[in-house]
Amino acid sequence: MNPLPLNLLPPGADYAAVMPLLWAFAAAVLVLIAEMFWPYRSRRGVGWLTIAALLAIAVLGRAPSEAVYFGPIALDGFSGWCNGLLCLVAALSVLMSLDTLEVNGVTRGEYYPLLLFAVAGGMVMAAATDLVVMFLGLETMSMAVYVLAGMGKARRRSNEASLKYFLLGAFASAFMLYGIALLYSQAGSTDLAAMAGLAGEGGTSAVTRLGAALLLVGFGFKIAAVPFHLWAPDVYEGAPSPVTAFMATVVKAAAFAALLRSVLLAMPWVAGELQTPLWVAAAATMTVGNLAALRQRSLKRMLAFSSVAHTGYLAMAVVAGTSEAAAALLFYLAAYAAMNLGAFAVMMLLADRGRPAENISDLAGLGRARPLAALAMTVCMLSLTGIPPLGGFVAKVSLFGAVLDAGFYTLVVVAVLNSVLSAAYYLGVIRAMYFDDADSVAAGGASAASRVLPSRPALTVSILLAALAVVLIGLSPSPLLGSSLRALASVAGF
Amino acid sequence: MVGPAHFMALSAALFFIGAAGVATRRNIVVIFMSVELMLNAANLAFVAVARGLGTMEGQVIVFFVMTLAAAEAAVGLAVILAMFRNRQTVDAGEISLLKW
Amino acid sequence: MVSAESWLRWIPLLPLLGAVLHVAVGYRVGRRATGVLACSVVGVSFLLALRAFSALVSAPEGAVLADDVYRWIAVAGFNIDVRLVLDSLSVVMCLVITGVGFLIHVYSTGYMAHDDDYARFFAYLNLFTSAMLVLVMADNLVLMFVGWEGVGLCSYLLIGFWYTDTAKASAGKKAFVVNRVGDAAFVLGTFLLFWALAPGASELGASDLGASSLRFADINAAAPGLSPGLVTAAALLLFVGATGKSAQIPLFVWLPDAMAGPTPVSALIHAATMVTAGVYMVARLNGLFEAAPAAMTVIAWVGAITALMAATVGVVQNDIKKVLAYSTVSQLGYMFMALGVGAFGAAVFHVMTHAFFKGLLFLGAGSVIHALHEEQDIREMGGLRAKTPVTWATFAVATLAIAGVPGLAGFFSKDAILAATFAGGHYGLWLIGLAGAALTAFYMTRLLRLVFFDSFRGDRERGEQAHESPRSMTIPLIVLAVLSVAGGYLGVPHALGGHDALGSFLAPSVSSAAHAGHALQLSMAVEWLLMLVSTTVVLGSMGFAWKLYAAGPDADVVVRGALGRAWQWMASAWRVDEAYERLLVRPIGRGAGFLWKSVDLGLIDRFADGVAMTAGVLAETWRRWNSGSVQHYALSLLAGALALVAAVLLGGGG
Amino acid sequence: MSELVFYLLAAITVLCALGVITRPNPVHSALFLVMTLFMLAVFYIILEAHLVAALQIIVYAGAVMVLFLFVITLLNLKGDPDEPAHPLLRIVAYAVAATLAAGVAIVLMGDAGVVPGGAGAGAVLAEGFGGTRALARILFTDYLVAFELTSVLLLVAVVGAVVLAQREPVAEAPLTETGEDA
Repeated sequence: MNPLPLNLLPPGADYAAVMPLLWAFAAAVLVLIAEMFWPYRSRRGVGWLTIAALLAIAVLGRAPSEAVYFGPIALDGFSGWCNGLLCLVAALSVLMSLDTLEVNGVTRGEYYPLLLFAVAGGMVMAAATDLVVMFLGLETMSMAVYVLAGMGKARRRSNEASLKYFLLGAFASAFMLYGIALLYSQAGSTDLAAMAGLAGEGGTSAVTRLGAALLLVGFGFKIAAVPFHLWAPDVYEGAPSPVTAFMATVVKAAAFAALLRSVLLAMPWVAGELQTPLWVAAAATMTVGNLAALRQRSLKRMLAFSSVAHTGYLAMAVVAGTSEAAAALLFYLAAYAAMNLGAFAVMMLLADRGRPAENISDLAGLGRARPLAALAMTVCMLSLTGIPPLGGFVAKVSLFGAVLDAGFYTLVVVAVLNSVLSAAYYLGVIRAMYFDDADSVAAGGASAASRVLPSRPALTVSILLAALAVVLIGLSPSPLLGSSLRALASVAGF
Repeated sequence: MVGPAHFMALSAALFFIGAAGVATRRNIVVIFMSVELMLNAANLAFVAVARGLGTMEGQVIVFFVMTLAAAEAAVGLAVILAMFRNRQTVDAGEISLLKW
Repeated sequence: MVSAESWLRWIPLLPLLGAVLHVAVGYRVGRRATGVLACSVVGVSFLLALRAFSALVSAPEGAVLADDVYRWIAVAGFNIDVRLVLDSLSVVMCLVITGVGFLIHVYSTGYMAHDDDYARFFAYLNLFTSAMLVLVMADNLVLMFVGWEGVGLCSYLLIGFWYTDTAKASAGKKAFVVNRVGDAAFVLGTFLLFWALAPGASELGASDLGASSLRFADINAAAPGLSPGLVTAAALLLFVGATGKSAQIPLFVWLPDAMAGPTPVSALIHAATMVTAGVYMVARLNGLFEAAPAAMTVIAWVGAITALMAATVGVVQNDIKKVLAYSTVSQLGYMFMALGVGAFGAAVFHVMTHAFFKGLLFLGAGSVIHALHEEQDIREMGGLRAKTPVTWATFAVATLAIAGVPGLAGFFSKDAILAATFAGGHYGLWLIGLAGAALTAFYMTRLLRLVFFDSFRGDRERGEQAHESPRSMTIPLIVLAVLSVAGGYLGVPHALGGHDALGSFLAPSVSSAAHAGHALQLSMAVEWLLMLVSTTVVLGSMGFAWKLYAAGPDADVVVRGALGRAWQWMASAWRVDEAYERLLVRPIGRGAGFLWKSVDLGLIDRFADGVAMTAGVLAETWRRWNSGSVQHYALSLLAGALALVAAVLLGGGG
Repeated sequence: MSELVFYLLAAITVLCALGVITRPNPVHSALFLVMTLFMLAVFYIILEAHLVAALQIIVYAGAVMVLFLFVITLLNLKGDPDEPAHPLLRIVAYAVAATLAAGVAIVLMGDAGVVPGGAGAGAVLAEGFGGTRALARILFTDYLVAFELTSVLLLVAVVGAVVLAQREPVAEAPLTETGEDA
């Protein structure tokens, strides 16, 4: 019996690889402690601390020129890029929640540390080169978000959202875990490096495909792909709005980042072996999302279904399986985060004192009452539709173009038709803001124009930042596109 | 002769029994128990594979899954509790404010 | 050949700047400043366009001014540049957009003077001008799409500018939905070209150009080398996009409804500029379309049939703006017919003259509506000649021009199209074109007579209050009237001793090498004969209408074939009229009524409703899927897992 | 191990699992779950996973299940029979799950050697396989990151559970939500 080795580090481990994660967890713990001692009245200070921490991690989480590893954690261009995206988007979502937590029923300060834990979990997902570590990162993030969704404790809708998300999330996680077990049985390891070798001569074994299928069930749930999407509208609607904004952007981005590294890059055979089901799922996801969104009166729920539809577009990159498509996916995630956060922020702006306003009709008259916010909302909606020259347009062009390049013409046609369809509800929002003023006042509705909206400076700033990002990404996409290409090129073995 | 494949098959049976439980039960506590059953089925698969391969990685993963299950139980039961405070029910059929 | 001119960017940027300023400070600076700002940015753009024009005129043939602003999208293998280009084709469009646009801006300062949302209106109008300029100055399809979507959006916003009731809301919606269908085709066509021109896509006859940039020059150059099926498919998809924006069969239905917007908008967007975007796009991509003869045939016939059908419909309309709307659809049909037979220069010539006289007609109609306090029914008008002399005179000039009376702009451009059609051997198309011309002359004469002549038939009080519009409105009318006469002399055909100055100026931009040879090879005598025929038909038609509508709107009853004493009396009074009546008017009146009812309202509306309803039912089904029950969701997830597992176990294995 | 013993134990396990999802009384379900977990511990011992078997009983069947029972009694769910779901839903769900189970089991059992060890005895085991020392060695070297990550996971769970389960210190009336229950 040998004694345990004194040096517990895995061979070739470089602490630099885990430093971003350590900073993130340290920040979460720090904010957790700070929150306990912070005077209740000035809780916003914790929020500012959180933003500062996120910005610092975004800087500290950048990748060195040469990829470094610490066991199953890689700090390469890809994880560095994702760190930046997750932290910046999360920082923006915190900025817009500073003024809006109370009105959305969130009274406890643990919101901030839990959000940081979720971001840290997402960073683990993007950096993990081992399925088990990726899974644990996913669970860390999910666990935090289950709680965040339920933080409007006094509100039954928030309770319900939390419960549904938790039950179905745990259900889907079990599928993912079982899939990992099956893949482990074939590869003899859960290391991603071993997964690429699963496609021997004569294709993959049935158990391998089964494992990949179950793994994709889990991912399908997290990214809200049809038919695993049903939770998303309910949870998005019920969760407090700042949390919904966080879920629709950061959580989605982290899930896609993990999907990229763990499936698209590590198991290139998946795109081939599961091509037909993935194709059908992508097409169904965008179609179902768009069709269901057409009928929504609640802005929040409409945005939830729109998020499902965008998952469908993004899933096309997984079908295509090329590095261009993957790079376009990363770019799309960034553009989508900006425009979606902007839309949620404007929705939160509508909240009265003590009452969130979440219906499309609540937007009536915003064009007159708050011209700049309405303009920002217009920019976001047009970008979501894919109208040039905004970020969403460039994202769609590069993504659709890459998918086309991979030879999936019919899928691109479906996607284009869906984009056309989606315009109907996105422009409905614009119409509500500019045209429905008179109607709504006549009907006795409380339009934005007639209500006194409290001033929310941080929220206003975040709206402008989001809209500005959408425009800038659209007008000058080259730096971001280039960086996403470099991020992918850096992943070892791709 | 009984080998790891038999245990894997058993784990599959347990896994989908749990899955059926999630889809059919209305008591959310029981739904949650069904999820626990599914996690345990996955654990059995990991242990069986570890036996078949002769390496212990699978057993280590089971250790993590148990931790996860404990964490999930803590959060899940808290979620149920928070829900119960406001609604006085654990019937999944009655929990549908959010729909369409 | 290509000279870099970095000031070109200011042509679209100035109106954009204007739009931004209106949004930012428009509500604070007052109406006068807003109006001056809105007009001056477009005016300066016009001056810049003039400068470009003079540079191009003095430069050797085929010169191009280009402004490389920056590289917009660069992903592996394909580059999209923001690059503005002015050649002889786009500079003509630019001059029309900024010139007519400037006049309409000036007119709007008077027309919209009492509107609450003055600044918002001018913000949209300036934004529109900017987008339209991007559309025509773009050097590649993607940048053109920026303008394409921009003008569509502004059109949508402006149609719905006066949202007061749900009926008007549906007009905006209709325009929007129909345009999106066209846009989808445009995008698909673009993607098809992108894929065909992408590096490495050599199968299916696609050519390898190194870098796919979707530049028009590259597309036109590469098109003959691509497989015919591919080119035809791309051309047809782009053409469907054009039918949406330019209101052709089958996507024309939105344009008449779009008249719900303010009248200057109808003049600028729905007559002079935006609706010609489709024509411009086809002319811009002449190399691609030339390489797809089948697509060209489709374009020619769609254009011709649209021209005829819309003209018949125009005969039975009673809303002054609707008559003009159908007339616009019909004139656009002529342009597409010209494109279809390869007469790109003639099409662009007609775009230009049409912008002058149709813009003038709409502005005149606006002036009439203004004078009569929002009355639009021509049966309630009449005798306005005395009350609004300037409007009357200019409107009359425009009517003569559009009808094709010799000496005015419309004559030359329409004649160029008909001659080209005949020269190409498309005698059927030529006949249809001629019939359309006759109808156009008919309904325009009817309009002119019912509005300005005889006695006022409407509400007496209204009639007495009728007054000429302010000078801000009449001066643009006069300028446009001058242009409606003079514009034609840019393209006087050789047969009449002219030099077809515009045609030869445009030639380097719109005729590909293959086509340059056989443009208009008609003998002088044949050309003279054709002109004589069309002139006779037009004048006859006008005279007939003039006489028929001496009876005022009651003549409509005759036209629609409702037999009555009036008809009997007319039939006996003018024997010639009777013959026309039996052979032409009644069938056409009926046909027009039939078309108007069954095609526009019945069939297409029902089709649209059907699509909307199907989508609605589907949407409802998907929505219901979200029953709210955790168990249903879990079951759905389980079923999805089953589907996925079945797919990999049964379907996979490969 | 003889097939007879395996199939007997497996049958008992499956029956217990079915008990979890079919018994109307949640307390019965919980007890059946405990039974299932015990049976799994037995299988772990058969599969030479001794430490895991011990943890299964101590952590799982012990701690986690006590938490479950605690909540059931706290919410006073005892004797509160679960109204069964819609029969059609149940039939469909059972059918789908059974199909999936059968399909996966057939694939796992079917091709020889698909699962390592297959129907054979499995690999030759090193000394100390399944013991604490061997497990700890992997846990603290190769899986160090994962191990640390679980600590974070537990921290998040603790914070989350406190946030959700703790009564608010200041009793506040539930905020009114427009449209609730509408």
